Amino acid sequence: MDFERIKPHLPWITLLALVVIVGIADANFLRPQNLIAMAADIVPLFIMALGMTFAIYIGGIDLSAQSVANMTTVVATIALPTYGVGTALICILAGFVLGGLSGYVTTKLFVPSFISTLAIGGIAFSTAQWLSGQRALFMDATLRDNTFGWMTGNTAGIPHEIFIGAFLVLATYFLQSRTTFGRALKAVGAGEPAAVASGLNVTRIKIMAFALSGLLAAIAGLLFSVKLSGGSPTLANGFLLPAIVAVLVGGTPLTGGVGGVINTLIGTLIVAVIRSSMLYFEIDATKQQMVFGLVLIAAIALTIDRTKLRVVK
Amino acid sequence: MYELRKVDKKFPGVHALKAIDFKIGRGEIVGLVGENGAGKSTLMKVIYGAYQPDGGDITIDGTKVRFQNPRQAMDHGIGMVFQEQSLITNLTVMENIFLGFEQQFVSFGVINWKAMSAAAKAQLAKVKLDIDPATITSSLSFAQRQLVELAKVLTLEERVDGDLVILLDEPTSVLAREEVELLFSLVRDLTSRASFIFVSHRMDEVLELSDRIYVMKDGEVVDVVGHDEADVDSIQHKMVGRDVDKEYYREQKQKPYQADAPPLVSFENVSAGTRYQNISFDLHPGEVLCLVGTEGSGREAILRTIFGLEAPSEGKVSLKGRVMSRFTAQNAVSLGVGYTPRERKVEGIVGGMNVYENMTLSQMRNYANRGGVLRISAEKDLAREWIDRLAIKTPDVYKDCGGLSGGNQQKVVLAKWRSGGSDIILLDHPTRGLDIGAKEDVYDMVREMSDDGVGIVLVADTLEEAIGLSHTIIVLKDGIAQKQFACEPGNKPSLFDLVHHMI
Amino acid sequence: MGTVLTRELLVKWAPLIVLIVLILFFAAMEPRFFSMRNFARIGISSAPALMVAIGVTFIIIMGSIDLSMEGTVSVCAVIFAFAFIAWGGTLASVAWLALPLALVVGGIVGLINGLVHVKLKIPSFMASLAMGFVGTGFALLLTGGDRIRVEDELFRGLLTTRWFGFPIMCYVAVAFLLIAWFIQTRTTLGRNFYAVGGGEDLAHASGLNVNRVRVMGFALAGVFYAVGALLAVGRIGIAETATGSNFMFVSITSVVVGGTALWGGIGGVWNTLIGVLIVNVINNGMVVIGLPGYVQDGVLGALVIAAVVLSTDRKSVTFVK
Amino acid sequence: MSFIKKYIEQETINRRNFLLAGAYGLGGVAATSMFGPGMARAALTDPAVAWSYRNRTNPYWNEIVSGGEAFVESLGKSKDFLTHLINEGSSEKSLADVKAILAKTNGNLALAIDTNDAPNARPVVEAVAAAGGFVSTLWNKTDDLHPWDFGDNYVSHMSWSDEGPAEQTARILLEAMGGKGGVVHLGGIASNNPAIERLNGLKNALKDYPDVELLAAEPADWDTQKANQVMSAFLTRYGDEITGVHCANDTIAYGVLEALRAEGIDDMPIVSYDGNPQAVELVAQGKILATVFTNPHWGGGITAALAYHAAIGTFKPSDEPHEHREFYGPTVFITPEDAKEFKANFIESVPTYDWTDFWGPSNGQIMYK
Repeated sequence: MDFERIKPHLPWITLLALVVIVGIADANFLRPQNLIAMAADIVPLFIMALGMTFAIYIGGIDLSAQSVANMTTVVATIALPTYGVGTALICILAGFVLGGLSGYVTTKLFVPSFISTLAIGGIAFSTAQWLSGQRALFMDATLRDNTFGWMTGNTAGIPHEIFIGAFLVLATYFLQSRTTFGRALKAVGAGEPAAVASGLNVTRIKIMAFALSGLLAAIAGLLFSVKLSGGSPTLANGFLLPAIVAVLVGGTPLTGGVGGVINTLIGTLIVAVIRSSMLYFEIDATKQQMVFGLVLIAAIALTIDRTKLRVVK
Repeated sequence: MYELRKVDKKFPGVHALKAIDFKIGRGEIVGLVGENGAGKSTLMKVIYGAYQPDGGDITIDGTKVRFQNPRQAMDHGIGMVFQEQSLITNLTVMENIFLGFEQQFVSFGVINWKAMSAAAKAQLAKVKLDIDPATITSSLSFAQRQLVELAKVLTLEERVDGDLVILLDEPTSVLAREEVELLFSLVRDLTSRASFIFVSHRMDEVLELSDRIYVMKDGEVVDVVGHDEADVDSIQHKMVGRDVDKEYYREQKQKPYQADAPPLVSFENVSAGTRYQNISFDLHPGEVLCLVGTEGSGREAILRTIFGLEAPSEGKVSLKGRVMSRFTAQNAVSLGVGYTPRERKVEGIVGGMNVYENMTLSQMRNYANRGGVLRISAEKDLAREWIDRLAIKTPDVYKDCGGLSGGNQQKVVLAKWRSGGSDIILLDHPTRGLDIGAKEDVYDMVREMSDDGVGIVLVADTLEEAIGLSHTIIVLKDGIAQKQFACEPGNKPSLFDLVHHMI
Repeated sequence: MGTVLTRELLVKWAPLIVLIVLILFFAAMEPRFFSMRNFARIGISSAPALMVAIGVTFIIIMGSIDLSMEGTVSVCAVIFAFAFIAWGGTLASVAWLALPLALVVGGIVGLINGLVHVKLKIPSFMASLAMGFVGTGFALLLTGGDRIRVEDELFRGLLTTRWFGFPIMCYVAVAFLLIAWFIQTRTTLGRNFYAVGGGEDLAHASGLNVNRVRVMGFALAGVFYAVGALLAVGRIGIAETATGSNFMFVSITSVVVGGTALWGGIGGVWNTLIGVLIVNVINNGMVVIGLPGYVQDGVLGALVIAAVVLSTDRKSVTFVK
Repeated sequence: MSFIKKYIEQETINRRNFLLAGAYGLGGVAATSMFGPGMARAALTDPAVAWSYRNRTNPYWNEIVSGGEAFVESLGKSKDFLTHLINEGSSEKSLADVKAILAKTNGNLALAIDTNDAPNARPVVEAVAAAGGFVSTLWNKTDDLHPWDFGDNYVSHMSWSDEGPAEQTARILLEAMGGKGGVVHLGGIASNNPAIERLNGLKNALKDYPDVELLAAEPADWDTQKANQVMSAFLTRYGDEITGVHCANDTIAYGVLEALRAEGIDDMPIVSYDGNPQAVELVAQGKILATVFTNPHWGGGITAALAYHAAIGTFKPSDEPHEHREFYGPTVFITPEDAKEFKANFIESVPTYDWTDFWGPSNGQIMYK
């Protein structure tokens, strides 16, 4: 068997192998309801990872995603009584603007995205604290159900989060593979100078990529806020590193132009499986983090396609 | 003294070197020529230790050797001066010279900068370069850097007992003519200490410098010619395996341009800081306008201004009668400007994207509906059409352009602009690094575009190329236009005419 | 030529100018900011951060990145504390050997980090991120979540004994800064970091063993993380799994604010000193002038962007990722 | 007055009843399995027991978990029987872990949990109830979420009203300051409920001390290092104006003490909260004037015990009054006078608790404002 030919398929082979391994350890894991529930629960994280994919796809990173999501949970909770469904629009817009701001600072002011997004994240976090009055807020349950109940409901045993996640992955996949914007993103990621020399508006494309990342982070925050029926400036804490890990494990390396949203889907599922495998293998509490790190190294070592990395930095 | 016997190298699907015999004597300068893909670079990599041969022997003075990496080759006196600028620009000159061999200046873990500086000075003296070894490399000119690279390789002299073999890979590509002369005289002087293997696409230079010339084709050495019996035509014939058109630059196909038509590009007293001053010209449909000058004479800056990458500080630039106020590449592209950059792999094509994606990159709007959704089948049709038209060698439209040969990459870039309807084409060293066959294809395309009424601004690889191809030549020196030549077929200026104004 | 030089000079000294402006600004807002005792406080909070930031500076000069410092610092702190207490619990006994032990541990963790990155060919961002999890996890495994108190008066002298108004830990930090400077300018390894950052493939072609330089770089960074861990323990008197937390983003921000470019080859340890001081002056100054807690993250973010913008030579950068 | 004494007495009495209560517990199980069809429907046999909490790096949570482990050991099982779900401060992971363990155990689960952020409590409880498991929560939940709205499956919620105790420690502090001067407060993560309540406690106490000025209140995120830096900056800003420090918890107090130590200040009145062993030691040495012991060991154990016993049917939650479903945990003041005694009784030897005395040490029903 030609190893070169398998390489592009390694991410999902890894995923499948993990599922099988955990399934052998405990058949309960393989029950459809369990797998569906697991998939539904990972959706907010997945949406943030989707956004992160765009930032990483052009060779940057978005460290503001978590703070943007945090802010969105607060905004959503505050705006819900006044604006109803319009809340969603406000949240998405807020995310889009903050992401765009990161993009602007990165491309126009030449601040590396690692720093610019971290800084913009600080601004988002301050905004969240200010808006929330520095306390956890909660949504009125009936109001939430009337307005956003469709987000968290069930149809034929399938939680609606899965539909939302599926819709977004299809939409972003379409955007990535079938639109001029997606093509331009790939060009910018794989060869920015050539994209400039082809007359593409590279600055705008990069700003849009960050804006999209912010927008999806805001959707993640909104969904999470609805799911938890409340908001707080720290509610989405703990999203950031798993989201980055999900993108990377899926096979979108930080060098840009390689990978994409489908990779992130697989990567997120790998993260979800690794996480729940801790339970199924009954890993001791004090060992979990170390095991997670080790499995992560193994998974990344397996999934990244090194042929497309010129220099391993 | 250095010899390859029946050296073989295979890659998956390619037999890159077929039983190569190669020999170089003490103090000899050996030329190595061949089309791209003939196996020159593989052979060089075998020689300097980057590749290990699959079969055959390498001997030095009759002793068999085997190099695992370039470092081991260096220890045997084999050094490489690279084609691309291979100095690390954020380091000082002396650090570059002794990179990887600093240990000689280290005592108790501390680098003795004074000693290194003195040693670097001695190396620089060998190449007659008088600069402070503590200079940061980025502040040197290209020619100076080339000499520093040579000086760096010459450190082998002190390090290695025995003879040196130095590979020069396209050392002249960034040099102006007088710098080339300097380099050549230096190399001739140095034959007392080292043998040289000289690789270049510039046939005249190879003929001028080499004692013997190895001609390669399809992974084989097809001939070895001595200096005296060598002539360009026969060598080219052997390289290509067919007759090279006597009318190399397609002069016979040159037709007058439409001088009465409104100009496509018009410069009126345009200046851009210190890069160029007070430049005026008109580019007409069908005209090939060549900017001639040394590196840094302002040629590239003018191209960049037309393409919108650099705003001028003074003067009026018009494209198709429209006076430009905002200088962006998007603007230029939408007005029909196409740019074929010198750095083909970096700026020309996007490695990692396939043929049709590259071809439509500048004109995605034409292959998408108003919502920005691409019509991919139409893109593929376009790509197939142009693959046929320009005879691009690619298995299919899905091939990653990064994996195409240089000539085919160039064709993809040209197809990108031509298919998008660009009628102002900027060609920056369009034949750089291409083999003869691919060069001729490019020349044909230039004529074809010219016939179609496309205006072309050319910065040529060689002066011959500039003379052969152009209708008009503007000679630049230090950012100022020195003289303009009209070049009707049969009445072209001579090399001397141009050089006279360049320097 | 004159104008070009001024601009280059300005960019080169921009971080220092930013630092001075910040100090003057905070001093104008609250005169008490400008006092010896407060500078000592800033020094105390900067010292461990400086050590960690210097470690990662070497990595960033190579054009790589290291996100493992939180784990490494925790592991070093915890192992140091265990050894220190087990061997006698005071510097006056053989327990002082725990100090070099911690440095060795840091070096080993860094070495493993580098080997994972180089041998498995995993980009440093991912390799070191995962190694950070492993490090923190390992520290947790060792402590089981407990805190270890290091009460030795002699060791705590790092904090409590002062010379000329500054506690010893500041002098220790300066000493290691000088060592780092020495490594950067006077040793082969230090110079090779710049070579790798300036052009890895070129350096490789020149016969430089790039992989070895990388691995050594990560090991060296690990040693400096260990020094940072020791100072952090000295400051609080506690070693725990959380000793390393919050070092990651702060240290990398400091390095960049100081003017070391994330794409490698430019900058150095003095830049990092300035960067660390800028970040700590901002953090201290915001509290001192009484800025409400909830706006501090945002203000820090805005100031960091401003500082990086000022110290970036935009003419030499074509694009930034 | 000694809070400790009272508390210990209470505990000792309870321990005397231990055997009796244990027998009742066993009898209860037997009774349900044999006779009680109504209860048997809700009851589980040998459910898994899990504790979901923030992290292992904080002494407070270690205490909580040690209680959980003590509880499972009291069932005659090994410590490993308790499953640890660690959320690392992520509500998302917290919820995902709960879902995963529900799937693994088919809902045969007794869960004790702090949901990390208040809004996360609702989805957790809903998930557990839907799977037929039993859950008891600690600390975080929103005010509109009540155990009695979920029948038996949401067994109980325990929290602490920190405002009162924090006010009391504040009074101790303000007295020590002589009723004048300036006080600074270093708080927890600003949006955390306990952080808000503990600051409110200080503010309430200050009303009676008009001569004391609250100079500043900054969040220190429950973090020693951050507290250290914030305190340093306070010292610059206020210098000698600071005559007392009110800390939101012990880990913050450690950072404050070290910041003061760096300045050579060792007589600053400080109060804190949580009653960690190290803090108790510091109280005994007089370096901290008072801290509040919330007995996390007992809290961790009893929360698990409530979920477990409801699950196996020892008691039927819906038959219990509201004050047994939502109640305040115990708070014990530790001052230098009784620190030694406290240490001997609670730290050097962890008391053996009766894990079926669910509500004995509790502090009344939770009141909402």
